[in-house]
Amino acid sequence: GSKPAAPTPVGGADPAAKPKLAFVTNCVAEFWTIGKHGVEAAAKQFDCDVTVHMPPKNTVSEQQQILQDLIARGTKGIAVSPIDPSNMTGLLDDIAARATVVTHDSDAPASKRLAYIGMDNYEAGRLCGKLIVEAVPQGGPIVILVGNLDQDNARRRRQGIIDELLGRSMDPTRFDAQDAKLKGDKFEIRATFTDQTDHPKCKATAQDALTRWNDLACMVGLFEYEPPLILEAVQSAGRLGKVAMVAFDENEQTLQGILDGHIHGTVVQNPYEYGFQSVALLNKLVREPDATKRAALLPKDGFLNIPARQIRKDNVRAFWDDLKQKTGKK
Amino acid sequence: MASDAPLLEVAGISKAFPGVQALSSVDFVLHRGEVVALIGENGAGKSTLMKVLAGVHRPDAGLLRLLGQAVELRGPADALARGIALIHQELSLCDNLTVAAAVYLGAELRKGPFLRERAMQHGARAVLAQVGLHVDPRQLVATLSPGQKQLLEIGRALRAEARVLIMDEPTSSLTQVEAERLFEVTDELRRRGVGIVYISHRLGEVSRLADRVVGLRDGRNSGEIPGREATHERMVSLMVGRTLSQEQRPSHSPGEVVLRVRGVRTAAFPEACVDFEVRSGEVVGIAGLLGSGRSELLRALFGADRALAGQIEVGGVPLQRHGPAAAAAAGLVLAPEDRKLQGLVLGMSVRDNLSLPTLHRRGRFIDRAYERDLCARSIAELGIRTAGGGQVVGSLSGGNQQKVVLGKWLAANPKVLVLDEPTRGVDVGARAEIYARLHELAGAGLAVLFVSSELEEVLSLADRVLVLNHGRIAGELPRARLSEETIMMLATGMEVA
Amino acid sequence: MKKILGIAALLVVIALTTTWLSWDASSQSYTFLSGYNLQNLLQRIGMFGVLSIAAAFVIVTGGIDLSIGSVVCVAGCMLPWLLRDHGVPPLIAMPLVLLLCAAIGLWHGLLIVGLGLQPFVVTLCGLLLYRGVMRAFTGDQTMGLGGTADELRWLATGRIPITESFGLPAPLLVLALVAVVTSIFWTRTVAGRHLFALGRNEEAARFAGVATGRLTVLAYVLCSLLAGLGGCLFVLDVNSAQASSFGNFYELYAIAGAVLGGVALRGGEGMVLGVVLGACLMQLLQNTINLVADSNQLEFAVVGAVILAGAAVDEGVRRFFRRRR
Amino acid sequence: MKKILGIAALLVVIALTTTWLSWDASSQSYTFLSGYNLQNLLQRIGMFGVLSIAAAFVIVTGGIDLSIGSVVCVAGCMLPWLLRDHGVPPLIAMPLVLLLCAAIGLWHGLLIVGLGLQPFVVTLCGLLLYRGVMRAFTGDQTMGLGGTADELRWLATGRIPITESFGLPAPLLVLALVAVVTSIFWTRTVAGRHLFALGRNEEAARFAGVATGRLTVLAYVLCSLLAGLGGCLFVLDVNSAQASSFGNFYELYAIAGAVLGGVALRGGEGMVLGVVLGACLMQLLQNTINLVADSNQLEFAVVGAVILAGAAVDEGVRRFFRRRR
Ligand SMILES: Nc1ncnc2c1ncn2[C@@H]1O[C@H](COP(=O)(O)OP(=O)(O)OP(=O)(O)O)[C@@H](O)[C@H]1O
Ligand SMILES: Nc1ncnc2c1ncn2[C@@H]1O[C@H](COP(=O)(O)OP(=O)(O)OP(=O)(O)O)[C@@H](O)[C@H]1O
Ligand SMILES: [Mg+2]
Ligand SMILES: [Mg+2]
Repeated sequence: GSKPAAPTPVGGADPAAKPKLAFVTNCVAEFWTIGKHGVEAAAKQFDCDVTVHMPPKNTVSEQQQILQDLIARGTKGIAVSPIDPSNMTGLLDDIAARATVVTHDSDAPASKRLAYIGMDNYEAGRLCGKLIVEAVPQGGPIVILVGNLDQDNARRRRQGIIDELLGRSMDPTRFDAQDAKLKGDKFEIRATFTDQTDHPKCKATAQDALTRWNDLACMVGLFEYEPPLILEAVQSAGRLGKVAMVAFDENEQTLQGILDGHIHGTVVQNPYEYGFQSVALLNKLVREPDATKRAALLPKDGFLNIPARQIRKDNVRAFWDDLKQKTGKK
Repeated sequence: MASDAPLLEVAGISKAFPGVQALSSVDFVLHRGEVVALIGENGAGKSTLMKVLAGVHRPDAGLLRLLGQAVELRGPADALARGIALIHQELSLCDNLTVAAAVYLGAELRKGPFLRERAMQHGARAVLAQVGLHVDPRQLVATLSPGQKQLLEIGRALRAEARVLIMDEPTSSLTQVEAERLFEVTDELRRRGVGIVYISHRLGEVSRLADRVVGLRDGRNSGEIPGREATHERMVSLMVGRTLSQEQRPSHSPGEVVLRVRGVRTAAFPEACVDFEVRSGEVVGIAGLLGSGRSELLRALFGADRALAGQIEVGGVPLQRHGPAAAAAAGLVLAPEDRKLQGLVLGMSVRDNLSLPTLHRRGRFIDRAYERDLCARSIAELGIRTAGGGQVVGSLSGGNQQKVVLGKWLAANPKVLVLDEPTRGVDVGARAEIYARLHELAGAGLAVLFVSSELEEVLSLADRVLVLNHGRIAGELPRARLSEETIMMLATGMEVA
Repeated sequence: MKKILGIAALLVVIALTTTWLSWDASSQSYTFLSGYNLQNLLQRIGMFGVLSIAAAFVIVTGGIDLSIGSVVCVAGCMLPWLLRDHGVPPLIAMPLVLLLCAAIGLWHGLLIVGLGLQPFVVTLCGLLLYRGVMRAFTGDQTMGLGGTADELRWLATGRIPITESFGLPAPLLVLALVAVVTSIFWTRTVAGRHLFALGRNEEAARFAGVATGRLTVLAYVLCSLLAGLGGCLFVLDVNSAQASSFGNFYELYAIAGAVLGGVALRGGEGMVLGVVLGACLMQLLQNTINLVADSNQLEFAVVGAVILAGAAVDEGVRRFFRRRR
Repeated sequence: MKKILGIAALLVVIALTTTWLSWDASSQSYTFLSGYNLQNLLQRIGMFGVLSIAAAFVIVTGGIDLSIGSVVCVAGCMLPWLLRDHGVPPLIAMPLVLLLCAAIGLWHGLLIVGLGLQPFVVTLCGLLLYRGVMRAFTGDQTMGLGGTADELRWLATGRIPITESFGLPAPLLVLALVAVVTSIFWTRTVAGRHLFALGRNEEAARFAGVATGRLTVLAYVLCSLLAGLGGCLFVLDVNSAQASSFGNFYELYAIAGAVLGGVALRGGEGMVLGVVLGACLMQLLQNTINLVADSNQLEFAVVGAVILAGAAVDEGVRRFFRRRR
C-alpha cells in the first residue's frame, strides 16, 4: 500500500528548465545496463538530465552516500532501487523531503516515496516456480543458485519459487533459512548456494552441486549471469537432458539456451521499462509546480506495474529481437 | 649474605644452538670495581656468554648469582632491572627515534604516563658528552654514522647506571680518540665500583684496561691471567692455545695506476674535493677521525651513494654508469662497513653469501660445484667457524660474519679492492691470515684501498696512507713517514713537517 | 610536518577544484559548499577517520590489520542483534559490542605475539573468518535497528547546530576525540614512544627493556576496538547491516587513508593529523565524483589514481626537502 | 622441505576427510573421487595456482601485489573485447592481452623502483584503478566471448583423456608448465638466486653488484603477466566477465595460497611446490564445503579458519624441527 503524494518542497521550479534527475540501482549488473538504455531513451524523449548510479559493492552505505550527494548537487528527482527497503525508510523519508523520490525494482512501501515502478519479486519467483513445474512435472530435487541472499529482491524471488514448489499460500513475508530442509510432495529444495557474484565461483558451485547429487531434477539461477554458467556445468557433466534448467533475467546465452532447448524458460523483468517509466514519471512530477495537480499524475495506488514475463522456446525469438532493438544491438 | 660476595658469578653455564655447542660449562666471576677482559677467537662463545648474563639467551644449564643470590633472568628487561647492562656487539638501535629518545629508551624520564622530553634532552646531552658524542639530542638516530651510533650505545649504557656493565667490542668502529675517552670513562666507573666486562680483539686495549683477562676457547674456559701480566703473547696463547709467528711484511713494487679519482665530492662534505690515485700492487690506507668522511668517500667511489661531482677511472676507463653493479663490472668492489645491513644477506647460508657477487660469471645457471669449492676454500683459508656451508650467516659470531664478508670479495678477483673496516671484530689469528692474503693479492697486482679506525692496522698493512679531515685529504704519508703521531696530527688538522 | 605537506596541498587543490566544478546555475551556488553537503562529508570523514586511526595503530608497530572491514561487519551485525532482537539497552549494548571487538583484537595480538604468526596471515584469516561467521550467524538476513536505538543513533547522525543550515556532525566529534587521545598517546606518553620504537626495530626495543609483546597486543586490541567503534557508527548511521557486504573493503580504505597520511608501512613512523587528512582525502574524492560526474563508474579509478598521485607527490616533497637539507 | 610438510599433511587430512564425508549411498560411491569432480577440482587448482605463483613472484622480493584481482579483471574484459567486438584472431588477441598485463607490471615496477613508492600503495591503487577503468571501458556491460574463440577455450576447459571418465584439465597443464619453469628459475638460475637475495636484504644484494632494480621490475612484470594469464583462463572458462566483480578478491586468495605454501612475506623464502600446495588447499576447501555442507554460508569462515590452522600447524612443525635439530 502507498500513501498519497506528500507535497514536495522542491516544486515551483521553472518548467522550461531541464530537470536534473537520477536513476540509482542496487548493484552493478548487465541487467542495469539495459535499464540505462531505457533511462537514456526517456531522457532524450522528455528532454531532461539524468545521471545513473550503480553502487559497485551493493551496500546500503554506498547507496546512502550516493543519495545524499545527489541531493547536495541539486538533483530534483530520484528513482532508486533500495537495497534494504525495510531499514532504509528513515533515509528515504529524509531524501523525499528534499527531492521527488520514487522507487523502482524493489519497493519501500513504508517510506514517503511517491510511487513504485516495477513488479513484485515474490510474484516473479512464483512465476519462475511455475516454469520449474512445467520443466519437471514429475518433481524431484532442485538446487537454487543466487548471487547474494541478503538482498531483498533475491530473497523474495527465492521465496516465491519455494512457496510455489511446495504448494504454499501467497505470503511474501515468509523466509526459509538457507540451510532449512525443504521438502514437499513432489519437490525437494536440496540447497541454495551463493557466490557473491563471482562468476568462476558460480560455475564451480554448479559443478560441485552436480557432483554431489546425481539425481538432480532441475537447477535454477536467480541472478542474470548464473544460468549460462549452470548450463556450461551441466553440459560438461554430460547431464544435458537429465537436469532441467530454469533461469531468471535475459542474458543472451540464457536466451540462446532456451532457443537450443537446453533451458526450459526464464522469467524476465523489464529493466528497460523500469528506466524509461521512472524517468517519465519523475519528469512529469518535477515539472509540475502545483502539488495537488502532482498527486493526480501518480499511478493508481502509487504502483506502476511492469509485470514480469515468462519466456519459453515459443516466444524467445520475438522477445530477443525486441530487446536487441531497444538496447541498440542489431 | 656476605657483602664480599662477588658482584656476579656464573658456574657451569652451557648453551647449545642447532649444530653448535656454543658454551660448555663455563665459569666466570666479576667483582665490584673490576674490569675483566674476555678474550677468545671468533666464535669462541664470548657474545653468547654475555647474552646469557644479560638475559637475552636462557642457558641450558648452569647457575647465575648476583651478589651471592641465585637468580634466573626472565629477559633483557629483567636483567636491566637488576642492574646488568649490555652493549651489544651489533648495533641495536631504533633509528626512527631521536638521540635523546634512544638514550632513554626503556627507562624514560616520566611524569605519570607522560614523557619529560626536556629533561631527557638535557640528560642525553650530558651523558653523551662524557663519551665525546656532540650531536643535537633532537636529531634522528638514522642520521648518525656507525661510529657515532656506537658512541650512542655506550652513552646509553652509561645512562643506565648499571652495577654490571658489559661491553662487547665497543670500540670496533671507533678511532683512537674516542677509544681513549672510553677508557677514561671506564676508569671512572671502576673507581665507582661498577663491575665491567670488556670484550675486544684489540689486544692493546685489553692490556691497557683489564684487571684480569679471562680466556674462552671453543666455548670452554681456557684460563685467566692478571692484567699486569697480560702480554700480547700470553693473551694469544690463551686464545688459540699456541703462539703465532709474526710474519715479515713483504714489500711490493707498485705498477700502473688502476684507480684514478678526480674531483669527487660527497653529500656530507659538499665543499671538499678529493683527488688521488692507487696503483696496482699498492695497499693504500685511509685514516681519519670519526665522521671525517672516510666511509662516505668509499661509498661514493663504489656508486652506492650518488657522488655530487667527479670522475672515477678504473684501469684507465672512466666509470660511465652509476651504481654498484656498474662499479663491480668494471672491477671495483667494496666490502662495506655495516655488515648487518650491507655486507651480508643474513638470512642466507654462508655458501650463498660467499658466491653472491661472483656467481653470475659462471653462466646463467647456478654452478654448484663452483659454489662448493669456493665455500670450502674460504672456510679453510679464513678460518670461518661454521657448522657447514649451509649454516645461516646470521647465526655466525660477529667476527666470523666479517670473514664471510671478506671472503666473498677476495673471491671476486677485482682490479681494485675497497675495504671499509675490513677486520672489524676479527680475532688476531685470522687477522694475520687476512693481512697475509691481502699482501699476496697485492703482490699479484691487485690494488687495495682500505679504511680502518685502528691505527695499528693502518700502520701494519698500508704502503701509503691518505689522511682525511672533514672530507678533504689533509695529507699523504708514504710508508717511510708512517707513525701514529703523523697520522693523528694530519687527522686533527695540524701540519706535518 | 613535512610528511603531511604533500597530502594537505593535494587536499586543498581537490577541495577547490570540486567547489569550482560544483557550481549550480539554477540555485546560483556552489553545491559542494552547501551546509547539507558539508555536514554529510564531515560525518563520513568522522566515521572513516576512526577506521584509519585504527589501521594506523597496528601499522606503526610494523604490522597490518586486514580484518578491519570484517570487524566493522561484526559490530554492525551484533549491535542491531543486541538492540533489536534482544532488547538490550543501548548503553549496555554498545559497550558489549566494543568489548567483543576488543576481544577479537586480543586474539589477533596473542596469535601474532604468542604463536609468532605473521600479522598479514592472521588478519587475512580474520577477514574471511569473522564475515563468514556473521553470515551464518545472521542467516544472511539484513540486520536493522528497527527504531530501538533512536537516542544512540545521535552518535552517528546527530548534528550540533552552528548556523541555520550547518551543524557539526557527531561522528566528527567522535573522531576529534579519538584523534586527540591517540595523538597524545603517540607523542607524549612512554607507551607511545615504546610503540614507535618497537615498530622500527623490535629486537632493539626488547633489548632496551621494552615490553614489546604486551604493547603489540595492545595495538591490535585498540585497532579492533576502534574498528568496532567505527562499525557501530556505520550501522547507527545507515540503520542496516548485511553480513555479506557490510564493511567490505573498508580495511583497504582505512589503510589507504593511513598510508596516504604518512604512516610508513615498515613501522615506527606516523602522525595522527596526517591520518585524519588521509581519511579526508578519501571521502572528499568520493563526494567529488558523486557531485560532478555523470555516473560513478570511474569512482574507483579516480580514487586509485589520486592516491597514487598523492603518494608520488608526497615522495617528491620528501626528496625535495632531503636535497635542500 | 620442512616448510611444506605441514601444509602437505593438512592437505592429505582434508582430502581424506572430504572423501569420507562425500559417500553417496544412492550411487554407492564417493562423489569426491568421481572423475567429473576431480577434473573440475584440478582445473580450478590450475587456474588459481597460476595466480598464487604470480603473487609469490613479488612476495619473494619482499613486495606485495594487491592488484592481481584487478589485472585478472583487465585480462578478463579485454580478451572478449578483442575477440568478440573486434574480431581479432585468438592467437593474436591473447598475446596482446598478456602484453598489456605485462605493461601494467612494468608500470608497477617502475613506480616502485624508480620513484621509490611502496609496493602496497602502488598496487592498492592499481586494485582500484584498473577495475575502475574497466568499468568505464566496458560501460558495466558483461563481456562475453560470444562463441568467437571456441578453440582458445580449450586452454581453460579442455581435457586430455586419461580414462573414460577422467581427463587431465588443460589449466592444470598450464600450471605445471608455469610451476616447472618458475621452479627452475628460482632454484637453478643466477637471476633466481639474486631475486631471493634481494628479497631478504636489498641493500646487501645491491652492494654485491646485483642489479636489484631491474630484477624487482622483472618480478612485477612476471607477476602481472601471470595474473593476466590467469585472467584469460578464467574468462575462457566462464565465457563472461563483469568488470565490477570479475576477479574481485582474487589477490587475497592468491596471496593466501602463496603464504600458506611457505612463502614468507618478509621476502627471500619460498618453494614453488609449496605455493602449488597452498593453492590446492584453498580450492579443495571450497570443493569440500560445496560437497558436504548444507549451505555455503560458512564457506569464508571455514577457509579463514583452515588457513589460520595451517599457518599455526606450520609454525608448530617449524618449531618442532628447530628444537630437534
Ligand atoms: N642464534 C644463533 N644460532 C645458531 N648459532 C649461534 C647463534 N648465536 C651464536 N651461535 C654460534 O655460537 C658460537 C659462539 O658465538 P659467539 O657469538 O658467542 O662468538 P664470539 O666469541 O662472540 O665471537 P666473535 O669474536 O666473532 O664475536 C658460534 O659458533 C656461533 O656460530
Ligand atoms: N645517513 C646519513 N645522514 C646524514 N649524515 C650522515 C649519514 N651518514 C653519515 N653522515 C655524516 O656524514 C659524515 C661522514 O660520515 P662517514 O660515515 O663517512 O664517517 P667515517 O669517517 O667513516 O666515520 P665512521 O667511523 O663513523 O663511519 C659524518 O659527519 C656523519 O654524521
Ligand atoms: Mg661476539
Ligand atoms: Mg666509517
